[in-house]
Amino acid sequence: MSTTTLRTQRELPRTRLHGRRRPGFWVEIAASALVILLPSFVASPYLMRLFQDVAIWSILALSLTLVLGFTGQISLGQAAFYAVGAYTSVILQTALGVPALLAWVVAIVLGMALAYLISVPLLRIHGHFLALGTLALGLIVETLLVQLAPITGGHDGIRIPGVEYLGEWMQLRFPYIVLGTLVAAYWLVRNLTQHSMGRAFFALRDDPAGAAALGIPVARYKTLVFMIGGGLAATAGVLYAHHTQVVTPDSFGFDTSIEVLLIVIIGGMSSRLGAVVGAVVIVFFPEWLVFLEKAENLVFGLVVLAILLFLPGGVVGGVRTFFSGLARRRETHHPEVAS
Amino acid sequence: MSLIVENVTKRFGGNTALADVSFEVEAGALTALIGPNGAGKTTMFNCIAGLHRPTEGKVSLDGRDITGLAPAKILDAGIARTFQLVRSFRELTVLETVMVAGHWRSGQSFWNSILASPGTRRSDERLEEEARGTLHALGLESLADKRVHELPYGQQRLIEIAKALMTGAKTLLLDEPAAGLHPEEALALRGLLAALRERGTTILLVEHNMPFVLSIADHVVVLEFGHKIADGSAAEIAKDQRVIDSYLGKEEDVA
Amino acid sequence: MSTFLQLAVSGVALGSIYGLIALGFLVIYHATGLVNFAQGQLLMVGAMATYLLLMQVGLGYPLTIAGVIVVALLLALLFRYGLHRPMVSRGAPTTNMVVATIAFGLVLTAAAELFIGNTKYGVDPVFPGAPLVVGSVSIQTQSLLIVVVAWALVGAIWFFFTKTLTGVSLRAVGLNRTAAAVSGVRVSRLITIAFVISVTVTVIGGMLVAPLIGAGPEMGLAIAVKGFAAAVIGGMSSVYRGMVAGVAIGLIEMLSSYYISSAYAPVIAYAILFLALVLMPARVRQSGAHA
Amino acid sequence: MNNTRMLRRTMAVGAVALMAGAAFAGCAPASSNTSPGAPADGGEGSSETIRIGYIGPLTGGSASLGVPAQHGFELAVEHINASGALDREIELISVDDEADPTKSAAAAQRMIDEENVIAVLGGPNSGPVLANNPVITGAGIVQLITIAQADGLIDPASPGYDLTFQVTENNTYNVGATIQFFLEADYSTICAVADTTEYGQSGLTAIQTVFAENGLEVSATASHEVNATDLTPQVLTLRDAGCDSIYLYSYGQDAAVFMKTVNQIGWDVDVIGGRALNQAAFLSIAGEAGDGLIFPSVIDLDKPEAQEFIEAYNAEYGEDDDPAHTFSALAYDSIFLLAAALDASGYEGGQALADALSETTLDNAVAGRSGSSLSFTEGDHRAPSDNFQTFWTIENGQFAMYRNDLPSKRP
Repeated sequence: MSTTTLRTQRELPRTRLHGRRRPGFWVEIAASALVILLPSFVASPYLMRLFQDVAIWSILALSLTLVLGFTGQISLGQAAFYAVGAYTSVILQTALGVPALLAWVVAIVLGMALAYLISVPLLRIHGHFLALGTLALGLIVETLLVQLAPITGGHDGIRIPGVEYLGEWMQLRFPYIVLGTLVAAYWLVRNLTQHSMGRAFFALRDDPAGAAALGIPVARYKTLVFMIGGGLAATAGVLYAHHTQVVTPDSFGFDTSIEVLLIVIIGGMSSRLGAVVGAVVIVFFPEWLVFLEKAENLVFGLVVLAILLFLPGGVVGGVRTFFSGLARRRETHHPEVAS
Repeated sequence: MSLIVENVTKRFGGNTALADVSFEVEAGALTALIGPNGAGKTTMFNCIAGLHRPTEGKVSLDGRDITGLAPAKILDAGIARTFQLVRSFRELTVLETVMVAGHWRSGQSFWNSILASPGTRRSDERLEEEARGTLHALGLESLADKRVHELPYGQQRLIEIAKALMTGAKTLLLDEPAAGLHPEEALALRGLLAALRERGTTILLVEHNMPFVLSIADHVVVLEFGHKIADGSAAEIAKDQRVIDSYLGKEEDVA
Repeated sequence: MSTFLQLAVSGVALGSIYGLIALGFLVIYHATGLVNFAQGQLLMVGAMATYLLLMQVGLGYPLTIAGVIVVALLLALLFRYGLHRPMVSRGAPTTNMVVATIAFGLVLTAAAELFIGNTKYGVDPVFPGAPLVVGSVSIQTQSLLIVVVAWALVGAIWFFFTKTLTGVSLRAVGLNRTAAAVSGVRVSRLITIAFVISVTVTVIGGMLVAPLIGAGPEMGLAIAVKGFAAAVIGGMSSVYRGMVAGVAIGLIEMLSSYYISSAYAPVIAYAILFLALVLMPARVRQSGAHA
Repeated sequence: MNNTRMLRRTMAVGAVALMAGAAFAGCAPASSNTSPGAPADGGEGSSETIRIGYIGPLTGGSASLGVPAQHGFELAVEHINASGALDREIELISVDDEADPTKSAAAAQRMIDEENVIAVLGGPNSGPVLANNPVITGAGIVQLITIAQADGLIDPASPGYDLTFQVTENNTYNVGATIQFFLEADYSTICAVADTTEYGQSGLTAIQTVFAENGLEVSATASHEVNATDLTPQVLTLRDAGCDSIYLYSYGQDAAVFMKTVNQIGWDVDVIGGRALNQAAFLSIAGEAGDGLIFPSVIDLDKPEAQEFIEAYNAEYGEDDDPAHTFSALAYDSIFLLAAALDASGYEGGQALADALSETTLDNAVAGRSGSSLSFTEGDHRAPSDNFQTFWTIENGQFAMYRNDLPSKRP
């Protein structure tokens, strides 16, 4: 630290980390292909169903990862957008006879539109208060799903038998659609957060004033991210409706918003992969902990607390720290490597 | 071609924080804004940086009125600022932190990021190259992969300056860059500022540390209780009796 | 008129419970900047502990009250030393702290379900007997007790924060932690005191409400949301204003479900919370943003 | 159809009920039969275990219904296995869905795929049942809905209709029986209050339909959230509407708060409740405020099967969340219905089992009034026969049977 003159740009070292395609890219491509093709080599319908559950939860969790993990907007009302996606798609198809694909697009656009409209007043509040505001939003939507029974079917919900509305061909291939959408959602979030945009998100999350001074349009990015988050949640809702073939209010309540939040915490709040890892844990956890019987919920809650305390980066963060720790140890063992 | 502050008054409720202050920051020169605590330095700084809108008066850069522009727009006008309290972007390395400062002019937009247009990757390569260049120029390249909050305070300050440089702005507003630095670090900072000035960067420095300012500034503006009490070259200010009184009085209070 | 008065009486009693939640919420918020999402579950623990000690063990009210307060103390210490302090010392960001309080609430619910049961249980009132009748308005003695205890607690806490050295220091901690530490205030101990006060007040709320609506593991959320709303509408400032706002919400809830629609009354309550948050002054919002 | 084989089958089904009954009581007047036409290809002589799945809430807020149901199933399985009436052992596999539709649907797939169950029993909440039904019936497996009352669960338009059966009386049946009290008393202003859960809302719909059919008008209704903190506005709304009778269709805890408020304001009004008043929470919270309330039940204390069941149940599980035994009794009978049909189908699942169920009648069911039966027919997958409903009341804070002589009609 004794610079008294500025060095010229010509002396630049030419090593680069960013921008160049890292080997990770090809791993991601391969993993994506594997996920899409999963239905071809998983024979067990049960396992396939769980994988679809994981995929739908993952998409929902990716929406929260983007909103919470990358831009620091705590949403306890993500189930509201999930509900808008599911119900819009189902109502358009069953009551108005809109073709499936068009209904899906409209549902997703509506989810985004709602998120956009909500984000305008919500931009005024941050942190804890944002959590309370989105909590209120989620509760309002949950109540309306029951009270607007002539439209939503109330607690009886609306049935949407797959073969009838998707056709047999598409119904049979629905698992591919679900997993394909997960891959698409992953790449969307990845692309959005991979390069400068992702760093800008972290900047505005950790220091909004500092980010604004660096020319980052904080409010605009927050709104756009919230909107994309709403769209992703609505996408998950669309898939859920066809996966379950019925929509009822119990699937879109406060518990669902909390469940997504737990997925994101378990996997790792600012990790794209974390959303998927968290969803795997949430879906398969009851399987693994079946021996606990009724103590399962308690143990699960304690595990989440332990993660918050000891692995604030979630499972993915923990694994990364472990490996970078290993790498560091290796460096100290071979000092000649570290120049 | 310079940053001009004309008759700026700022009132908060009934309190007048700045009363009719005017001065000019000459292009390519290092101007310092000094004064004891509560003199209105920070308010003045915020009025220029867009955090406060002056109650009266005008701020202009190269003839363009920039009064009350939002912080993000001030940068468009060509002014970058640093913060006194460094708040780290926890997830980012030093290199990435500096790259963030180039985001606004990188051409990467929300929608073309989602579509992963090839330009995004190229633009990122450019950003990295420039950020490495900036770190290198400040002699900080060895810190590239560290996290800002892991660094000692002095280095964090330098990274604030690296960020400001990386924005590409020609005018820098520095908020007390020397506060809390060891003498050795302050010396390095002085060298850096001198080098920047030589490169033609316009600098407005808000500083509390009188000797530091006098050792480096081309031009000094002194505020007290919201009024400008002196304005001149470093040498003139050093001899100004009002400035000396004001400073000595204040130092006693603090001690 | 008699209908209105009857609704008003219920609204004040109900609102006093919301006010107690707001009170518990604000005490921790002021000391640490933490918004505790486990308020509802703490209230639930108060109700369930009352059920367990009073109805199952058969201790009678004096011993039950003592027992419930011991539970509150243990819970407060667990919350503070088992969760809050470790997280603060690890530099956990706001989002993680919020989630931690939610997870703490989930653990409390799961524990109550596992160790006590998952239905709702009746709890005897403190003073059994017929409701008091004044003119055309009747009120249960328990509701009256709620109002009296809630306002007494607000008074006591107001006194504590403004008239006692500890309370004044505690406020100082909330205003500026560094300055408080520099001036020799033992910050950590004071924050613990804030946790104890907050948890105790909330748990007492649960004990008071149990005879009216029973005790069950899932009773907390609806009450807590309105308590949060009370704190926000009260400007996140004084405990006294939070209490007044709580009563206002109780009244609005009662009157809107009678005069507007009982089906949409919950939506109205949540919409009020939403609007209160969005419209609250920037000063309040900022103070909570990075606390 | 081979007559001899058919006869043997009839006897076998009868024997299931008889021997099982004997195993825990010894004196059950058992007669059960299948009508002619039951498929008669069988796998007799095999000693394989028959696996039956139960998907219901064993934790969470609905567990107070889901767990008693599980107890009822377990007790029935124990009795049938001990009796040796079936050639095979029955095994019950319970999975907790926490009343969550997503978990419920996944559990259904697991039942089919991993547990190889021959039939699945559904829990008390219609949301999860609606979600798991397409999975179960889509795989060609029979579903027996034991406790969930919504009318819409048995829907001829639904793709899984052929394989779906509802053991409990549905809302319309339940309300149709209860309406007699309103008809008899000749009230001038009938009102209703319900919570916003599926129970309350579907009940409210049934009330409005059935009352209109009977020429009665529901003058005012009020609703509230479940686990409400104060029901004063609801009570006052109905009082000020001049109601002289109220149909109270809320879950136990809220119904209790409602009654306490009615008592508090000193309002003298006739209240008749929905089935949720059978819940322990109602008794526990309402205390004396519940005295005199009338509500429908499925337990007839004059019926020996019911007495024996209650005795056996209390001996096994003691005081649980089902002191009125409504929910556990329906669960218990569900297993017997299944066992009889399994015997008839020769332990064949799928459509064969559904066909057998469509012709199964359980005359000696625990649930239902003396003389009634649980029976499915080809066109009707809802079990309770006419005159199934009984009515209970609360005396001195305890459940007591009120009347078991009122007629009730299958809708």
